[in-house]
Amino acid sequence: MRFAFSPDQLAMQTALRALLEKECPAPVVRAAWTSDTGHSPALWRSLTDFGLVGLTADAAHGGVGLDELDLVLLLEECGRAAVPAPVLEATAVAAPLLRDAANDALNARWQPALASGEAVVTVGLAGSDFVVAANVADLVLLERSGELHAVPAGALTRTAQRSVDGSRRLFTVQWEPSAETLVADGEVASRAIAAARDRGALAAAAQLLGLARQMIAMTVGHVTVRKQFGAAIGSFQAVKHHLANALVKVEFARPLVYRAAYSMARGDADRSLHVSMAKAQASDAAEVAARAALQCHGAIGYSYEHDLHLWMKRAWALGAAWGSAAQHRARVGEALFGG
Amino acid sequence: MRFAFSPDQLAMQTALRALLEKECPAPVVRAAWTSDTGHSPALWRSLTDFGLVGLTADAAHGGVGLDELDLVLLLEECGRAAVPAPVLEATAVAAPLLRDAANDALNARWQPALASGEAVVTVGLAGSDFVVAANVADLVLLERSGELHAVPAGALTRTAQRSVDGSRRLFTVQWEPSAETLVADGEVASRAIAAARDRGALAAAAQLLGLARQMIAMTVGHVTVRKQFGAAIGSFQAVKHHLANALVKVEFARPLVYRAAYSMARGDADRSLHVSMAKAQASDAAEVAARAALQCHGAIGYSYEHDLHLWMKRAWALGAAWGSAAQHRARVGEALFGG
Amino acid sequence: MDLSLTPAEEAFRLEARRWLEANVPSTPLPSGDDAEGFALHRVWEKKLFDARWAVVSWPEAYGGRGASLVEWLLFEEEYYRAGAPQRIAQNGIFLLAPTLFEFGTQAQRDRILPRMAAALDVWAQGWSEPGAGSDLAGLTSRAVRDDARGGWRLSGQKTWCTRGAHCDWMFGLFRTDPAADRHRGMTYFLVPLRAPGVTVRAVGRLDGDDGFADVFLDDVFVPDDDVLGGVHKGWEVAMATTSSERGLTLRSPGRFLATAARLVDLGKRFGVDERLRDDVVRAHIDAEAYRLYTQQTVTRVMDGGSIGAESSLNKVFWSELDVRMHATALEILGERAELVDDAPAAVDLGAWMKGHQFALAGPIYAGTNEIQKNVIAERVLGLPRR
Amino acid sequence: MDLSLTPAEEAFRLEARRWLEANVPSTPLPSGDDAEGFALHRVWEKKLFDARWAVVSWPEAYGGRGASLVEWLLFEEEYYRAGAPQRIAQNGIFLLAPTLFEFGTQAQRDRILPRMAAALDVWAQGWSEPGAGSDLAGLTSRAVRDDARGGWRLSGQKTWCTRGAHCDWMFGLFRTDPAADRHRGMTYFLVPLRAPGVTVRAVGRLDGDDGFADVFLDDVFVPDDDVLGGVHKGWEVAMATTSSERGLTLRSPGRFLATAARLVDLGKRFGVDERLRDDVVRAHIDAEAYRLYTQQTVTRVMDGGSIGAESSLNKVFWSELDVRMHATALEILGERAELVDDAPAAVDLGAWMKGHQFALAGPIYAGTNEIQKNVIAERVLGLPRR
Repeated sequence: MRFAFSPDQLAMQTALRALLEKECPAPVVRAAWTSDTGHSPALWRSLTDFGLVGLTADAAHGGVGLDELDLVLLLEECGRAAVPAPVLEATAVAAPLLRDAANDALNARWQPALASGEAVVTVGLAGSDFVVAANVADLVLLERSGELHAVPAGALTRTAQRSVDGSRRLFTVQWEPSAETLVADGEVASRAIAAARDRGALAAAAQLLGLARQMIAMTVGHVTVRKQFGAAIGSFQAVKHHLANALVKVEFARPLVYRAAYSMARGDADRSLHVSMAKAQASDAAEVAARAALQCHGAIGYSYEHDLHLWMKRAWALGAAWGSAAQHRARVGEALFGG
Repeated sequence: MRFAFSPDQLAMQTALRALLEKECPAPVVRAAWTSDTGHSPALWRSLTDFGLVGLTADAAHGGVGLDELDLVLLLEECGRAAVPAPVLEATAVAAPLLRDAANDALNARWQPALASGEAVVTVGLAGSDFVVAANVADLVLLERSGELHAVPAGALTRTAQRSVDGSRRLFTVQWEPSAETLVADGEVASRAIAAARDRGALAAAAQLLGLARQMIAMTVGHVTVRKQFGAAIGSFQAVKHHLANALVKVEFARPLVYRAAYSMARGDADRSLHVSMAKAQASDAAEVAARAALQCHGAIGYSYEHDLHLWMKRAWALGAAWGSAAQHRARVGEALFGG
Repeated sequence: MDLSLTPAEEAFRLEARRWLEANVPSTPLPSGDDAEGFALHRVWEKKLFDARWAVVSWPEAYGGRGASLVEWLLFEEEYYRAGAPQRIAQNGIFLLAPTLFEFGTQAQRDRILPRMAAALDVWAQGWSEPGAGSDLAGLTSRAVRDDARGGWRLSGQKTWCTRGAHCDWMFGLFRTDPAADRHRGMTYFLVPLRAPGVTVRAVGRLDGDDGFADVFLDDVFVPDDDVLGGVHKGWEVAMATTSSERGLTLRSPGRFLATAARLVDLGKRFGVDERLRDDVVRAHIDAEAYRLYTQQTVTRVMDGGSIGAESSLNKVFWSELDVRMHATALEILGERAELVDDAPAAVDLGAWMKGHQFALAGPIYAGTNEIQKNVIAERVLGLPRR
Repeated sequence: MDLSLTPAEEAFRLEARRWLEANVPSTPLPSGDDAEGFALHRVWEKKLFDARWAVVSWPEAYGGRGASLVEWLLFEEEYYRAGAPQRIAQNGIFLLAPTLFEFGTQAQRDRILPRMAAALDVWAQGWSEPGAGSDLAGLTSRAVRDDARGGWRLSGQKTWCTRGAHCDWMFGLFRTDPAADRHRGMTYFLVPLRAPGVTVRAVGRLDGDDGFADVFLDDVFVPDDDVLGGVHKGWEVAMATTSSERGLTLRSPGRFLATAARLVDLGKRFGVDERLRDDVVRAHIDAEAYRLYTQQTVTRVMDGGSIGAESSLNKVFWSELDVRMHATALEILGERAELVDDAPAAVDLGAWMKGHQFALAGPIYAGTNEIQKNVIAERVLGLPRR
C-alpha cells in the first residue's frame, strides 16, 4: 500500500504549473471570456507542446499514451489556473473514448490530429444537453440511442447557450446520425461511453480541486493584506474559520479524487463508485470554498474587475456538470442500498 | 393585524416564570431523574394551584377553559425550566381531547379530577409506541384502529422504556379495548385525535423554544465567566457566532409557534400546516441551540454534574416526539406539492 | 393577537393587487443596472408615483398614502407576488427618507421627498470607501469648511455605490473634524452627483452588470442646506436609522415569500426528490417565519416600541435564507443552472443564476453577517467585547 | 501509487480477522467506564496482549509485532469491524507510548511499556486543569524540588482524566519553574495514582457513566526516574508528539468505517427516504475519505515525512463526521432514538444514543475544534495571529 504519486508524475505537475503561471495568468482567462470563440489558439498550442493535450491519446497514433493517474494532477493544475480550454473534453474524455470505441482507421485519422493540436475533438454524451467548445471543434463525439457517432463540425447545427462562465462556450447541436458517422454500438459503445462519462466526472472533480485550492489561496492573499478595525481581517476568527472549513473540505476530497484516478487507470471493479465519491466530494468542496472566498473578500470579490469570479463561476459550472454532487451520491446510494 | 400577546397572557407567563424559579430550580429537575416515579407530587400541586394543569379543562367541569393561545407561553416557560411533569400530556392534549371526543358523563367524571390535580391523565396516540408518565397516570387515553379509548391505569400492563431524559418516564402498554373503554369512533374520534396530535406537536414546539432559550442563557452565563487565554471565552468570535446562530434559529422559530397556537385556538383551516411549520422549526432550533451550548461549555458541559445535559436531553427527546422536524416538513410538503 | 386583516387593510391589499395586475409589464424590464434599463425603470417609478404606489407609507403631501406599517407589508407582498420590477429608487426611499423624516428640516423634506418619490432624483448611498467597508468608522473622505460660500468642500472616494453611475444624488458621511476620534467629527451630507468636481466611474458587479460605482470627489461644494442633522453629528444620524432599516424596511418579507413561491413552482415543474423537496419546504417555512417575525416587529413599532440590535437577527436570517433558496433552485435546475441571459435553453431567462449572484451579496452588504453576529452576541446576548 | 496490499499485509489482515472472529465476546462487554466494566476490559486487554494484538506496531520486545503503519491501519479496521471492545488502555498506548519511544530513557521504556501493553498498568492522561482547558499553557499544578529524596513533590488538580478513577498511573505536565513564562518551566511527569497524597474523585460524564475523574495531588512524591524528557522541557515533549497523535493514532479510520457500515445497515433495516439515504451516503463517502487521507499520511510518514499542523485538519474532520453520522442514525430511529440502556424497545441496546453522546465530545477533547481551526488558518494557511 502506497498512496503517493511518482516523482515523474509530480515533476510533470510542477512543470505544468510553471507553464500555466507564464502562459495562463488571470488576464488570459479574462480575455477568453470576451473573445469571439472563448478559445486561445496560442494557449492550446502551449498545452499541446507541453504534451498535455495528447497525453491520453494512443501512443500508436502519435499520443503519449498515459492514463488517468498520470493526468489527474495536471487537470488539477488546469483547475488552479482556470484554464480556458477544452482539456477535459479533448484529453480526458475524447481521446480515450476514440481509443475504446473506434476502429483503427478512425483512430489513425483523429488521434494524431488531436495529439498534435491540429484538431479539437469534443463530446456530447447523453445525460447532458450541451456540447462544450463545439464552436472550435473539428469533430464531436456524440451519443444517441446507445450508439456513438463521430460528427465533423461542418455537419452540426449549433445553437449557442450562454454560460455564467464566459469561457465555457456551450452549444446545443442538431445532427443526423448516419452509417458514416457511426463509431460503435451495442456492448462496445455502452462500455466505452460509460467509461467516458466516468472520465468526464473524474476530470471535473480534479479541476474542482484546483479551482477550490486557488480560491482559498486568493482569499488568503486578500485577508492578509486587507485591514479593517485596525487589523488584517485574516486575524479575525470568523475569517479563519471560514477558510479552515473550506480547506478541510478540499483536503478530504483530494484523496478520493486521486483514488478514483488510480481505480480508473487500473480498471478496478469499483471504479465508477470511486469516481462518484470523488465528484460528489469535489463539487461540494468547491462550492464551500467559493462561498468562503466570496464572503471573506467582501464587496471587492463581488466586483467584476476582481478575478475571483472567474474561478467561482467555473466552479459552479463544473460542480453541476458531469453529474452534481447529489446525483453522484445517488449512484453511490444505489450501490449501497440497491436500486 | 396585531401580532402580540395580551397583557393577561403576558402576566400569566411572568407569574409562572416566577413560580418555577422558586418551585422548579435545577435541583428539582435533577431529583426527578433519580426518583422512583420521575414525578414530583409537590410540583404538580403547585402547577395545579397556579391553574396551569386545568387551564384547558372544560370550564363547565371545573377547568379554566382557556385555549392554545393562552397556553403557549406557559408551555414555553415549562420548557425554560425543564419542568419534570406531564403538562404536555395532561393539559395540552388530554383535557381538550376528552372535551372534543367524550360524552358528558365521562367529561364530568374526569375533567374536574384532572383540573384539581386529583387525577393524572395521559395519552398514547397512534404514531408513537410510547406513553409518557403511564406510571403515575390514573387514566390513559389510547388510540387503536381509529377508535379512542379511555383506559384506567389499573387495566394496563406497562413496560418501562428508559429514556435518555431521566425525568421522561416512557412505557409501552398492553390493554384490551372494550365497550366500556370506548370513548369515540368514526368521524368524531378521527377529528378529535387529529387535533390532539396537532396540540401535542404544538406543545412540544413551545417547550422546545423555552428549552433552547434557556440553554443559550446558561451558555451566555458560562462564557461570560470562563476565562482561557486571558480573556472570557465569550469574547472570542467563534463562541459569539455559535450563540448568535443559535439565537437566530430560536427567534425565527418563535413566531411560527405563536402563530400555530393562534391558528389552533381559532380553528383556522391551515392550523395543521401551521403546527407542522412550528414543530419543524422549533425542533431544529433546539437542536442547534443544544449543540452550540455544549460546544461553548466545553468539557464542563459534558459532565453529568453540570445542569446543561438535563435541558439538552429533554430537547433531544421532544425534538423527535410528536413528529420530528423532517416528518413535519414532509407534511408541509404534501400540502405544497400534493401527495 | 389578531392575525386577520381589517376590512380597510383587505381593501388596501385588493386595490394594490388590482393596480399591479393591470400595470406590471408583462415582460420583465431589462436590468436597471445599466443606463438604458435605468431609464426604463425611472419611467416605471414615475408610473408608481402617479398612482400613489411609490411610497405608500409616506404622508399624502409627499406622494404617499399615509399607509400603516401593516399596509406597507401588504403592498410589498403584492408587489413582489406580481413580479413587479426592481425598485431603483429604493436606497433613497428606504435609507435616506427615514433619516430625513427624523433629522431633516422641513425645507429639506419639502425640497427632496417629492422629487425622490417621483424618481426625478434617484439617490445613491455613499457609505463605503476603499479603506472603510465593515469598519465604516474608518472612513477618510473629508469636508472642509467654506465660510465664504456658506458650505463645505468635499473630497475623497466613495465605493460600491449601488447604481451610482446612473443616480442624481448621493447621501453619505464625510469627516468634518479630522482631530476627533473614529466615531466622531463626521457629518451627513447630501451630494449632487452632477456637481463640478464629482467623477463617477461605473464598476461591474459579479453578474457583469454595472451595478456599482466609484464616486470620486475633488473639492465638491455642498451648501449648508445639504447638511443633514447637524455638523459633526453624522455618525449618530446615520446609526439612529440603521437599526430600523436593517430590521424592517431594507428587505420586506414580500420579496422572500415571492421567491419561495417561485421555488415551489420550480420544484413542481422540474420534479424534486424527497431531499430537494425538503429543501424547498424549508425555504417555504423560513419565508413564512420571516413574514411572521416582521409582523411581530411591526406590532411592536406600532405600539411605540423601537428596533434595536435585534435588527441584526433579521439581516442574518433573510440574507442566509436568500442564499439557501437560490442554491436549492440551482440544484433543481441541474446543468441548466449555469445558463444565463439570452441562452435559449435557459430556464426563466436565467433568473435563478442572476438571483443567486445577487443573493450572495446579502451576507456582505449592509454590514457583513460576521459583524451582525458580533452585534447579536454582544448587544442582544450581552457577551463581552474583546 | 499502489493501493493494493502486499501478500504479507493481506496475511496480516487475515490473521487479525480470524483471531478477532474467534475471540471477540459475542455479547458486548459492559461499559469500561465504571469499576466492574473496567475490570472486565482489563481482562480483554490482557487477552489481546497474550495474542500479541495489544500493540501491533511496537517492537516484539515490548509485546508488539513490529507491524508497519499500514498493518496497524489494517488491524484497526479489523478490530472495529469485528465490534471488539473499547480500548481502555488507549491513552497509554496512543498518547504516552509514542512520547516514551521518542523521549524516554531505555530504563523507562523497559519498565513501563510491557506493563502498559499487558494492561497491568493502565494510564490516565492528566493535561486539563479547572483553569486550563483549551488554554493548556495556563496550567498551574506545580512540582517542587525535593533534593533529599531525589525527586519532586507535586501539588494541584487535574481534571477530565478519562477513566481516571480506575487507572493506575497518570502522565501530565506540572510547573517546575513558576518564574518562567506560560509555555516554559513545565515538566512531564509520570505519577502513580496509588501514591500517598493522591485523591481521585470520579466525575460523571454526559451519558451518566463515571468516565472522568478529578485527580487532586497534595505533595505527592515522584522520583527523578519518573521525569520524562528532561526538567523544564515538558511543553516541548508534550507538543512534539501531539501532532502525530492527533494526525494519525488518536482515531484510526477503522472506527469510522465501522460506524458508517453500521449506519448503512441501520438504514436498510429501518428504511430511509431519499433525504436520509443521502445523509447515509455522505457518511459512507466521508469515512472512505478519512481512510484514504490517512493512507496518504501513512505513506508520507513511512517515506520519512512528518505530520505537522495538518493534524488539525484530521481532528476537525473525524470529529465532525462522527457527530453527523450519529445524528443521522438518531433521525433514522425516530422516537426510538431516545431509548437507552435496558429499554426493551431500544434498538441495538441504545448504542446509537450512547455513541451520539460520545461523538459530541469529539469537537471538544484533544483541543477544541475552534482551536484546531485557528491552527489550520494560522499554521497551514498562514493567516496572521491577532
